[in-house]
Order: sequence, then C-alpha cells, then structure tokens
Amino acid sequence: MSTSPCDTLSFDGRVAGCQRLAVVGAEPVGPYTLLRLERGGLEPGIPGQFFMLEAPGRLLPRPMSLCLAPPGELAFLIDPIGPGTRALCALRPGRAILALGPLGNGFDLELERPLLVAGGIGIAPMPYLAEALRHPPAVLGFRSAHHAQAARLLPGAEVVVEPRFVTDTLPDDPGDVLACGPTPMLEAIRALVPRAQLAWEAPMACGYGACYGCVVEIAGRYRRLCVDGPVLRDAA
Amino acid sequence: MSTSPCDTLSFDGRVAGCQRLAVVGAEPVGPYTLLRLERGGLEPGIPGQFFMLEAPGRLLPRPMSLCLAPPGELAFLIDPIGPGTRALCALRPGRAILALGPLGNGFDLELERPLLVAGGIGIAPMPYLAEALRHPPAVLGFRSAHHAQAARLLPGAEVVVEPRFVTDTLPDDPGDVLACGPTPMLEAIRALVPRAQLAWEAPMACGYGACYGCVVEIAGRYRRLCVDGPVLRDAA
Amino acid sequence: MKVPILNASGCLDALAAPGVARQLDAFVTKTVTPLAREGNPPPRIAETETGMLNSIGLQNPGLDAFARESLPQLAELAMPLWVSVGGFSARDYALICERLDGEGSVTVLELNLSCPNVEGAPETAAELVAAARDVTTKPVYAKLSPATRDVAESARAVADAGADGLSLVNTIRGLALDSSSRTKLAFGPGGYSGPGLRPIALACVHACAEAVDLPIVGMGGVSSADEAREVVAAGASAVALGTVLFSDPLAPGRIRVELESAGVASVPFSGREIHGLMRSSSFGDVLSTN
Amino acid sequence: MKVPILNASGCLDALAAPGVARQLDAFVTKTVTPLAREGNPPPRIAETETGMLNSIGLQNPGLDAFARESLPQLAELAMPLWVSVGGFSARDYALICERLDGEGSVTVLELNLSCPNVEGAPETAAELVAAARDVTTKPVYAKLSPATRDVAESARAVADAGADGLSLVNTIRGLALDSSSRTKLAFGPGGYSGPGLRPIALACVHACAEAVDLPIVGMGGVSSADEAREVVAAGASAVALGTVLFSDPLAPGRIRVELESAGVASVPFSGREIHGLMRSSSFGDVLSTN
Ligand SMILES: Cc1cc2nc3c(=O)[nH]c(=O)nc-3n(C[C@H](O)[C@H](O)[C@H](O)COP(=O)(O)OP(=O)(O)OC[C@H]3O[C@@H](n4cnc5c(N)ncnc54)[C@H](O)[C@@H]3O)c2cc1C
Ligand SMILES: Cc1cc2nc3c(=O)[nH]c(=O)nc-3n(C[C@H](O)[C@H](O)[C@H](O)COP(=O)(O)OP(=O)(O)OC[C@H]3O[C@@H](n4cnc5c(N)ncnc54)[C@H](O)[C@@H]3O)c2cc1C
Ligand SMILES: Cc1cc2nc3c(=O)[nH]c(=O)nc-3n(C[C@H](O)[C@H](O)[C@H](O)COP(=O)(O)O)c2cc1C
Ligand SMILES: Cc1cc2nc3c(=O)[nH]c(=O)nc-3n(C[C@H](O)[C@H](O)[C@H](O)COP(=O)(O)O)c2cc1C
Ligand code: FES
Ligand code: FES
Repeated sequence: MSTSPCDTLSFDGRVAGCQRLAVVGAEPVGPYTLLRLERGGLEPGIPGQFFMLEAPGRLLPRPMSLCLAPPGELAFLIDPIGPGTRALCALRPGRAILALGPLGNGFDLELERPLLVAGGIGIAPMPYLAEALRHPPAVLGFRSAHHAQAARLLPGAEVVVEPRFVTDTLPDDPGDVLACGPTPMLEAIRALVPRAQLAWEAPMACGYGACYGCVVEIAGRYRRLCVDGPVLRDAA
Repeated sequence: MSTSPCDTLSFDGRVAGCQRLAVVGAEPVGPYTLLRLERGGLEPGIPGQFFMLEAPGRLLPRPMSLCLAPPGELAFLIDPIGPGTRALCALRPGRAILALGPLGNGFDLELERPLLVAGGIGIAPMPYLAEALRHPPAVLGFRSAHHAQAARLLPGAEVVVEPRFVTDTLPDDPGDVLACGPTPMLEAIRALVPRAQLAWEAPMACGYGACYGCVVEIAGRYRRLCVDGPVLRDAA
Repeated sequence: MKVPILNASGCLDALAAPGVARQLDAFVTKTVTPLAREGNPPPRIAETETGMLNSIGLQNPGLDAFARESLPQLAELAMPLWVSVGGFSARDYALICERLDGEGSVTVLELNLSCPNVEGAPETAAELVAAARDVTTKPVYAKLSPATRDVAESARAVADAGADGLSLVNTIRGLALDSSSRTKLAFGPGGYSGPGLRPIALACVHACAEAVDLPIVGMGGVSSADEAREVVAAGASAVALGTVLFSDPLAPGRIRVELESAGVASVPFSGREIHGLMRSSSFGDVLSTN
Repeated sequence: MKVPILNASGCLDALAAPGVARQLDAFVTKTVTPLAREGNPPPRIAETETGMLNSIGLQNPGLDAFARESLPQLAELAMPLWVSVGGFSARDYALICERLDGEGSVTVLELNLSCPNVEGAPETAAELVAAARDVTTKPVYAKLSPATRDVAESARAVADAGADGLSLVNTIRGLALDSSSRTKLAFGPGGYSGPGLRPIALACVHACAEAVDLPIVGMGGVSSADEAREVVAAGASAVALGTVLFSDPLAPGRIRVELESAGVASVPFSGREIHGLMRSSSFGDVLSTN
C-alpha cells in the first residue's frame, strides 16, 4: 500500500490531517523501534503533540508522540509493550497505516533556560523538541544499558541508569523543565519543579476528544488528556 | 510451522487423526487450487471421506474431500468461494494447519460397473476414488472451459461444458454411479439412477457429530451429514 | 442506496471535532443528565479481541450548563441536532425533555434508557418514554439495550408509550481482565461495543422492525458500507456510527460514498422515515442533499 | 492452577466422539426435552467475523428414547454425567427431573433456562428451578442467559429457588445476513457463541459470583488456558468449552496441560466446589485425578 491523499479536519480550531501513510522503515533502537512513515500532507506540529496511528489488526489506533521529522518523513519511537505497539513495531516497507494528527497541546517553547528530562520511552518526543529548542541540556534515565541505547537519539544528553534516577541529578535550579516519562517520574519532578511542563499518558481510544476515555484529574475535575494535554503545567 | 505429532481420536468406532500438517505446496488448477499437505500420521481413508481443515484467520475449520494421496502427502482441490476457502487457497509452504480426519462415510467400492460422475468442484474426491477403483469411466461437467482445466486430474474422463450437463450424457444403463457435485446435479442423478451413491454437501462446524449443524433430511428425519454421510445412497 | 448517517451518542463531540460532525446527516450529543456528572475514574476504556469496553459513566456538564453553553454553539453547526437524554428516574427524563422542548435547535430527543455503566432508573423503559412524551411535542426516540430477553417486547412497550422512533442498540455489559487478573477498567465492567456487538445489534433491529412500525436508527459495530447495508436490510431507516469513529474520523463520508456507489437498491427499505432530517420531504431527498 | 473442564451443552456428542469426551472432567449432554424434537431446518450454522451463530432448535430424541437408549451408553463412559434439561413449561422441567432423579448414572441436572432458538417457558427462571428442585435430590444447576438487564438478580432468584450451582452463559441472540441480504440461517436469528461472546460471559460470571454463593461453571468463547484463567478469576469454579471444540477437539487436554504448567496459583479461586466430580474430596484432588 502507498500513501493516500490527505484529508484535513479542524479540531477545536486547530487543523489535523488524516491520511494513510506508507512505511519508509522500522529500525531497532535498543529495545525500541524507530518507525519511519512518509510525511504525506501531515504537519509535524509542535513538539509534544501526538498522532493516532493505526495498529494493524487492532480495533483502536495508538497515540504516539512525534520523535523526529526528517524531510518528507514522520518518525516515531515505539516501545513494544503490548499488542498494538508490537503490531506497529512489526510494520515493514510496503505497508501503509492510517495516521491522524498532529493532536493535543505540545510544549510551550517560549523559555529562558530549557532543560529536557525523560525516562525510558519518555525520550520519544525529545529529539524533535531538542531541535526546536536548538539542543538544550537534557537528562535521560533508563532501566538498563540496553534501554539506554536510545540515548543516541539525543546526542550530548546526560544519561543515568537505574538504580540512579533522573531526579537524583537535577540541578538545584533546574530552570524550565520539559519532561516526559513514567507517571512516578513525572510526579517526582512535579514535586521538585512545580512549574515544569509534563507530558502525560493515558489510554486513548480516539485522540480527538470524542470518547472521554482518556481523562485525568486536573484541579479536581476529569479532563480529556487528548484535548487539554498531553502536555500539562502546574496541574494534573 | 512444521508438522506436529499426531493425536488419534475414535469417532463412533472409526479412528481419525488430529494433527498440525505442514503445507507442501498450493498449485492453481484452472480456477481451483490443489493444496498439498504433509500426510503426517493421518490415514487417507476411504474415497469420499473428508477432512476438517483449519482455515487460517477463521473461527471454524472447513470440510474438504481428499482429492489425492501421493506418498507422504494429502492433497485437496479447493474452490475459493468464500473467506475460508480463499484462506486455504492462499496457504504457502512454511505454514501448517490443523487437520482432522478422515471423517464420515466414504463410497462403497464393492461394485460391478462403476461410473464416476462429477460437476464443478465435485471433481475433488474423484481422482482418489478413481485410483481405488482402478480408473473406471468418468463423466465430468463444468461451467466453463476454464473450470474444465480441472479435468486433467482425471485423465481419460469424458468432459462436458455448459450448456450441456453430465445428465445429458449418462448412458441408458449407467451401472453403479458414484457422483459428487452441486445439489441440483445430485438430485437430477438421483431421479435417473435411484441406486447412485451421492456425495452431498452441507455447511459444517465440527465434522464429527458434535454440533448438529450439518443436518440433511433423510427419510423425513434430520440426520447429521458428517456422521451418516457425506456419501448417501437411496436417500436424502 | 442512500441512508442517513448519524453518530452514536457519546462517540463524538461536535464542538471538539466539527469537521467530523459535518459529515453526518444529524449530530447526536453525549447523554445529558439533570445534574453535572464527573463520570467514572480512569482507566475508562479497554480494547478486547472483538471490540472495546467503556465505562465513561455519563460524564457531562448537566442540563443547565448544556443548555446555556453547549446548545448555542451546537446550533451554529446548523445541522439537525439530537440530544441524548439520561437520568435516574422518570422525573429526570421529564425534567430534561420539558426544558429542551422549547429549544428550537433541538430536532429529536433520544432517550438513553440503557446505559450499562450507571444504575438505571427504577421505572420501566415504557414509563420513562411516557414521562417524556407528556412534556414535549418533539420527536422522542427510545434507545434500547440489547440485554433483554425479548427486545421486540420492549419495542412494543415504548411504542405504545408514545415513542416516535427507536435507536438500537446501546452497548451490552462486558468485562476484561489483565494478565494479573485485575479488571482493565477501574469501574469493573463496561459497555461492550464494536465488531463483537454487531450480530447482536442486527438481531435486535430485525426483531424490532418486525414488531413495531417505527423508524429505527441502527447501530452496533458498523464500520463499512456493507455492514451499514445489513443494518438497513435488517429493518433500520438510518445508521449510526460509534466505535469506528475512534479509528477513522472520516468513516461517515467514506461509508456514504461507498453506499452510494454500491447503490444496493435491492436492499429492502422499511420505508419509515427518520424524523427531522434536513429537507426531509422524502427519504430519497434527505440524502440527495448530502 | 487446576480447574475442572467440562464441555458446553450441545457442543459435543460423547457417543459420536468418546475420545473427545474422555478428556473432560464431566460430560454435559445436549438439552433433552420431554418429547423428541427434529429441530430447525438447515442451514443451522453460520460463521461471523467474531463468532458463530447456531439455530439447532434443540434437536433431541426426547426423554424416553434418551433414558432408554442414550443413558445406558453414556453410563459406560464411566465419567460424571450432567444432563441438560429443557422444556416449555415448569411441568416439562419437573417431568424430566423427576424421571432422571432415579438414574444413578446422572450426576447433575443442568436446567437450560435460556435457549434463544425456541420460545421459552412462560414461567420465570426461578419458577422453573423451583419446579425441578421439588422433584429431585440431585444437584440442580441453572444455566442462565446473558440477555437480561441484571443477571445477578436472576442468579439471586434461582439461588433462592434452590439451585445448587450456576452455568454461565448460554448464547445470546444474533443475526447474520448474506450478500443478498437474506438471513444466513433458515430460522432467521441464532445463538451467538465464540470469541465475541467472551467479554459478555466474563461480566456475567463476575456479577453472579459477587451476588450469590454458588459454584459457577463459566463458559463463553473460551479457547485457551489464559482465557480459562480469566473465567476462574472472574469467579467460576470450572470452565466449559463449546465452540472451540469444533475447531479443535483436543482443546480440553491442551488447555488442561497449559493451565497446569502455567500454574497461575495467584488467580483467586472462589473456593466453591462443583458438584459430583470424580473423587471430589477436595478441589485439588478432583483434578490431580485427571
Ligand atoms: C499522548 C501519548 C503519546 C504517547 N507516545 C508514545 C510514544 O511515542 N512511544 C511509545 O512507545 N508509546 C507512547 N505512548 C504510549 C502508547 O500509546 C501505549 O503504550 C500504547 O497505546 C499501548 O498499546 P498496546 O496495545 O501496545 O498495549 P496495551 O495492551 O494497550 O497496554 C499495555 C499496558 O500499557 C497500558 N497502556 C495502554 N495504553 C496506554 C497509554 N496510552 N498510556 C499509558 N499506558 C497505557 C495498559 O494499561 C497496559 O497496562 C503514548 C501515549 C500517549 C497518551
Ligand atoms: C463433506 C464435504 C466435502 C467438501 N469437499 C470440498 C472440496 O473438496 N473442495 C471444495 O472446494 N469444497 C468442498 N466442500 C465445500 C466447502 O467445505 C465449502 O465451500 C466451504 O466450507 C465454504 O467456506 P467459505 O468460508 O469459503 O465460504 P462461506 O462463506 O462459508 O460459504 C460460501 C457459500 O457456500 C455455502 N457453503 C458454506 N459451507 C458449505 C458447505 N460445507 N457445503 C456447501 N455449501 C457451503 C454458504 O452457504 C455460502 O453460500 C465440501 C463440503 C463438505 C460438506
Ligand atoms: C466511549 C463510548 C461512550 C458512549 N456513551 C454513550 C452515551 O453517553 N449515551 C448513549 O446512549 N450511548 C453511549 N454509547 C453507546 C453508543 O452510542 C452505541 O450505542 C454503541 O457504542 C454501539 O455502537 P458502536 O458499536 O458503533 O460503537 C457510548 C459508546 C462508547 C464506545
Ligand atoms: C451448536 C451449538 C449448540 C448448542 N446447544 C445447546 C443446548 O442444546 N443447550 C444449551 O444449554 N446450550 C447450548 N449451546 C450453548 C453452549 O452450551 C454455550 O453456552 C455457548 O455456546 C457459549 O459457549 P462457547 O462460546 O464456548 O460456545 C449450544 C451452542 C452451540 C454453538
Ligand atoms: S482519547 Fe477519546 S477523548 Fe481523549
Ligand atoms: S458438522 Fe457438526 S454435527 Fe455435522
């Protein structure tokens, strides 16, 4: 299958594309896979925004942060933790999948002293974010040396491997933290740096506000992470 | 996948095997496909008996008459009329499917002057039957010249193509007719030759008497074709 | 073949995704209850091998906020608007229908009589329909659950109680466990939708179409034009899309095009018209305008 | 983990396939009715994308022929024998249970209260259970339909009426159409079984296990050890296999081996024991004897 024509949809003012994109390649990066798709007519969007990707053989698409936007391509770093992500990691050139995006709210890039912090697959949005911020300092935490191979996607970053955690290495005055990673890590960072911009996760069915499945508690209310997030500040 | 060990099950006295069989090959024969499986520990059985073959991606197996039994193999001639038969025709070496059989009642071979009569995919059981009967005369009817290519599986047979029908060519004293084909053909033959042995079809879920899904009316009662047939005489 | 295509209630937010809503012949809101509801705790959704489960729990802003804030914005879409009405007693349903009876932008009131994620009302479906019927002149559609011994019986009851149409079907209760045997949804069970619900939905549409002479909006696992055709063949006059919208927000347009090119005129159409579709002078016209 | 494995009623003929039956901890007959039934006209089965439909229509030789011819042959299998009892009135159920109460080879009477392919009895499930309870001292299991607004309520009702256990669930009504919009089954609708029924069955087992303190035989779309584990985790004490037997007659043995090697001791077991399994001194023993 090859890339189809692009349809655009406006979500709450913002425009997203919906298009079948041909697979360019899928390369292992440690335990993860870097899935490269033809860009077609889709915009890469703002770092921290995500795309809903068709997972072949599954009913529901899966939300994925944009990892890299090489010319003519959109690339996603995927951790095969279940049926959908495994199906995405198994994609090969010759296949095409339906993609919807960019969706949600990305990171605010108007910053003085950005510091990128990521844990595990939370590194996914960082390469594209680092480009936009002209390669600010970054701290990456991984479960193992094998996982830490993904650090090659963010040259120059400081890498810590468990038992050490990224939060152990944060400077006293970390500046403008932009973070993505497992919930416990994000909560620890929020405790240390209340103003940090945090990219959260939740299971999503639609990614565009239709199902109310992705809610997280924000200021005592259940809000749709796909609409009000995934990047949140002073919240959640 | 490769061929698994064979388990045997006794059905009503008769023994059948249940085994995962590796695909040897799948060759087009006109519009049909000749699917060749490793024989494993399965018996080819009596001509007219059938096997339940796993149809990849489908919930239920599909009943198939044995077409040929070359050394070490079981071969089936399959007409791709729907999802299950299409899945079977799409099988390639490297795959293996669960097979159960031989099942049901085959043809009675104690005959004076056997005459094989088949219509369309009804040719499927004839090559194996012809071998057992040392190549008796045979009449084959087909919808088109393309379909008639299957006649090469039964060298020496008389072939008629629509608008002519096999029943047009039956001799006045046809002898011991053994027939397989579409229901209207079988009914026409039964009218002409009440003593004919006819191999009938019905949708089947299990093939071994478990579901009562395959019933046909015999002498005013609903009987399971997979147990009392598929070959019937003076009946249905 | 031309068939009105709606969304299934709770499967689309027309304000968040107006571009998706514009593909439809009518937009159906998420169920509105008298008071605001935060809904159930997450996780609220889980995929299964044959469908999905949800336990949203009727999260909605409540009648007042809906009428004050959402309705005016929905009116700007300038398309037929169905409001899904929910509650926990006949009084709740009457309260909402009475309040919305005066709203010109509301075309149809669809009574959600069957949400598997909240404790239902003590009254029977027929009593809830009767309560709504008393207080509004707008068309009232009864949305029934497939989880009943004889759905045709329920259909007759709501028809006698004054329903103008039926929406079939809602989700049925299902459960999924994870590898450590915990329920995948925080709430426990959830509403089962998608492909696995389709044969059940078809049976309900078929049974109700034979039992009553009301127009039916058929839904349940429809994801293609061919599946939409089957719903109509079973007796529906329109098709609603739910779960398929999550994987393909362009499904309504795609299915309409496929249906019209297929032109399966052979399909028996019940002849019963859905209420309040644009320029709904005749069934054919309804659609030639899309 | 050790779990008794039965067949689902109507999904195995132990006389036609004794080798399949011998893999089981108990054999459950196809439903027996007072009089012989020819059943529904073919086609009776159809595969769908998420399961299958059947409309066998309770074809069976009737009580007398069953007791006279089948029962003695089934007794020779020398394994626990469950007879599925069906009918069209409380008198029917009482008649059969009374007749079989004296049959030493019968271990359990399973009341089929829920066949979607025949018009059911006018009485409620509880009334049918009470009628059976009055005439037999054998364990009576109530087999419930998932097609009910609140299956836990039905479970409480049959428990109060004297049921010793529950079999959950029967098929739910479904419909499939062919490409020319005709029903695939001659009867029209049929009972939906297989993978698509599984989430619904799990929800019923879960709800009933919380509602009543009876042992539950769980079934519905189970085709693997992992799926059997989920049924037990949801609250069942045994698992019955139906549709999977059609594609894999060796499934019972395969699933038992997988379950035992998996040894998922973590799975919460309800502790309620299934009646009349061989040497059923303790749940563990029941199975170590297989
Ligand atoms: C905005 C957003 C961006 C994301 N970006 C990436 C990315 O770039 N790379 C990547 O590998 N993953 C990303 N994820 C997570 C990814 O979407 C999930 O891992 C995936 O949906 C799991 O699907 P599955 O079928 O493989 O596993 P499932 O069987 O669906 O789930 C496996 C386990 O993960 C949990 N889970 C399921 N969905 C999610 C989810 N959406 N978030 C968190 N936990 C979940 C389940 O509860 C279960 O415990 C992102 C999630 C969100 C919400
Ligand atoms: C004993 C027996 C032996 C058979 N031997 C062969 C054989 O050697 N080669 C071969 O190509 N086919 C054979 N068939 C027929 C074959 O089993 C069916 O064509 C197949 O099951 C159809 O499955 P499907 O998914 O491809 O099509 P489906 O979608 O299941 O059916 C397509 C159409 O065929 C009809 N149909 C479905 N199952 C059957 C059936 N079992 N018999 C007749 N009509 C059916 C359906 O009603 C539908 O109209 C045999 C059938 C039986 C009962
Ligand atoms: C996430 C989700 C939320 C739903 N919310 C509602 C609702 O608020 N009110 C309602 O009547 N039905 C609701 N439904 C049921 C759908 O309207 C529809 O009846 C059901 O999903 C079957 O259609 P489908 O299989 O196409 O999804 C919801 C379904 C889903 C999946
Ligand atoms: C072909 C067929 C025949 C059945 N006959 C009966 C029956 O006679 N009595 C009964 O109680 N259930 C009957 N059932 C229902 C099964 O016992 C079981 O409850 C249902 O199929 C769900 O299990 P499964 O998904 O594993 O098949 C039948 C099911 C099938 C598929
Ligand atoms: S994922 Fe559907 S509303 Fe957010
Ligand atoms: S196919 Fe199941 S009984 Fe014949």
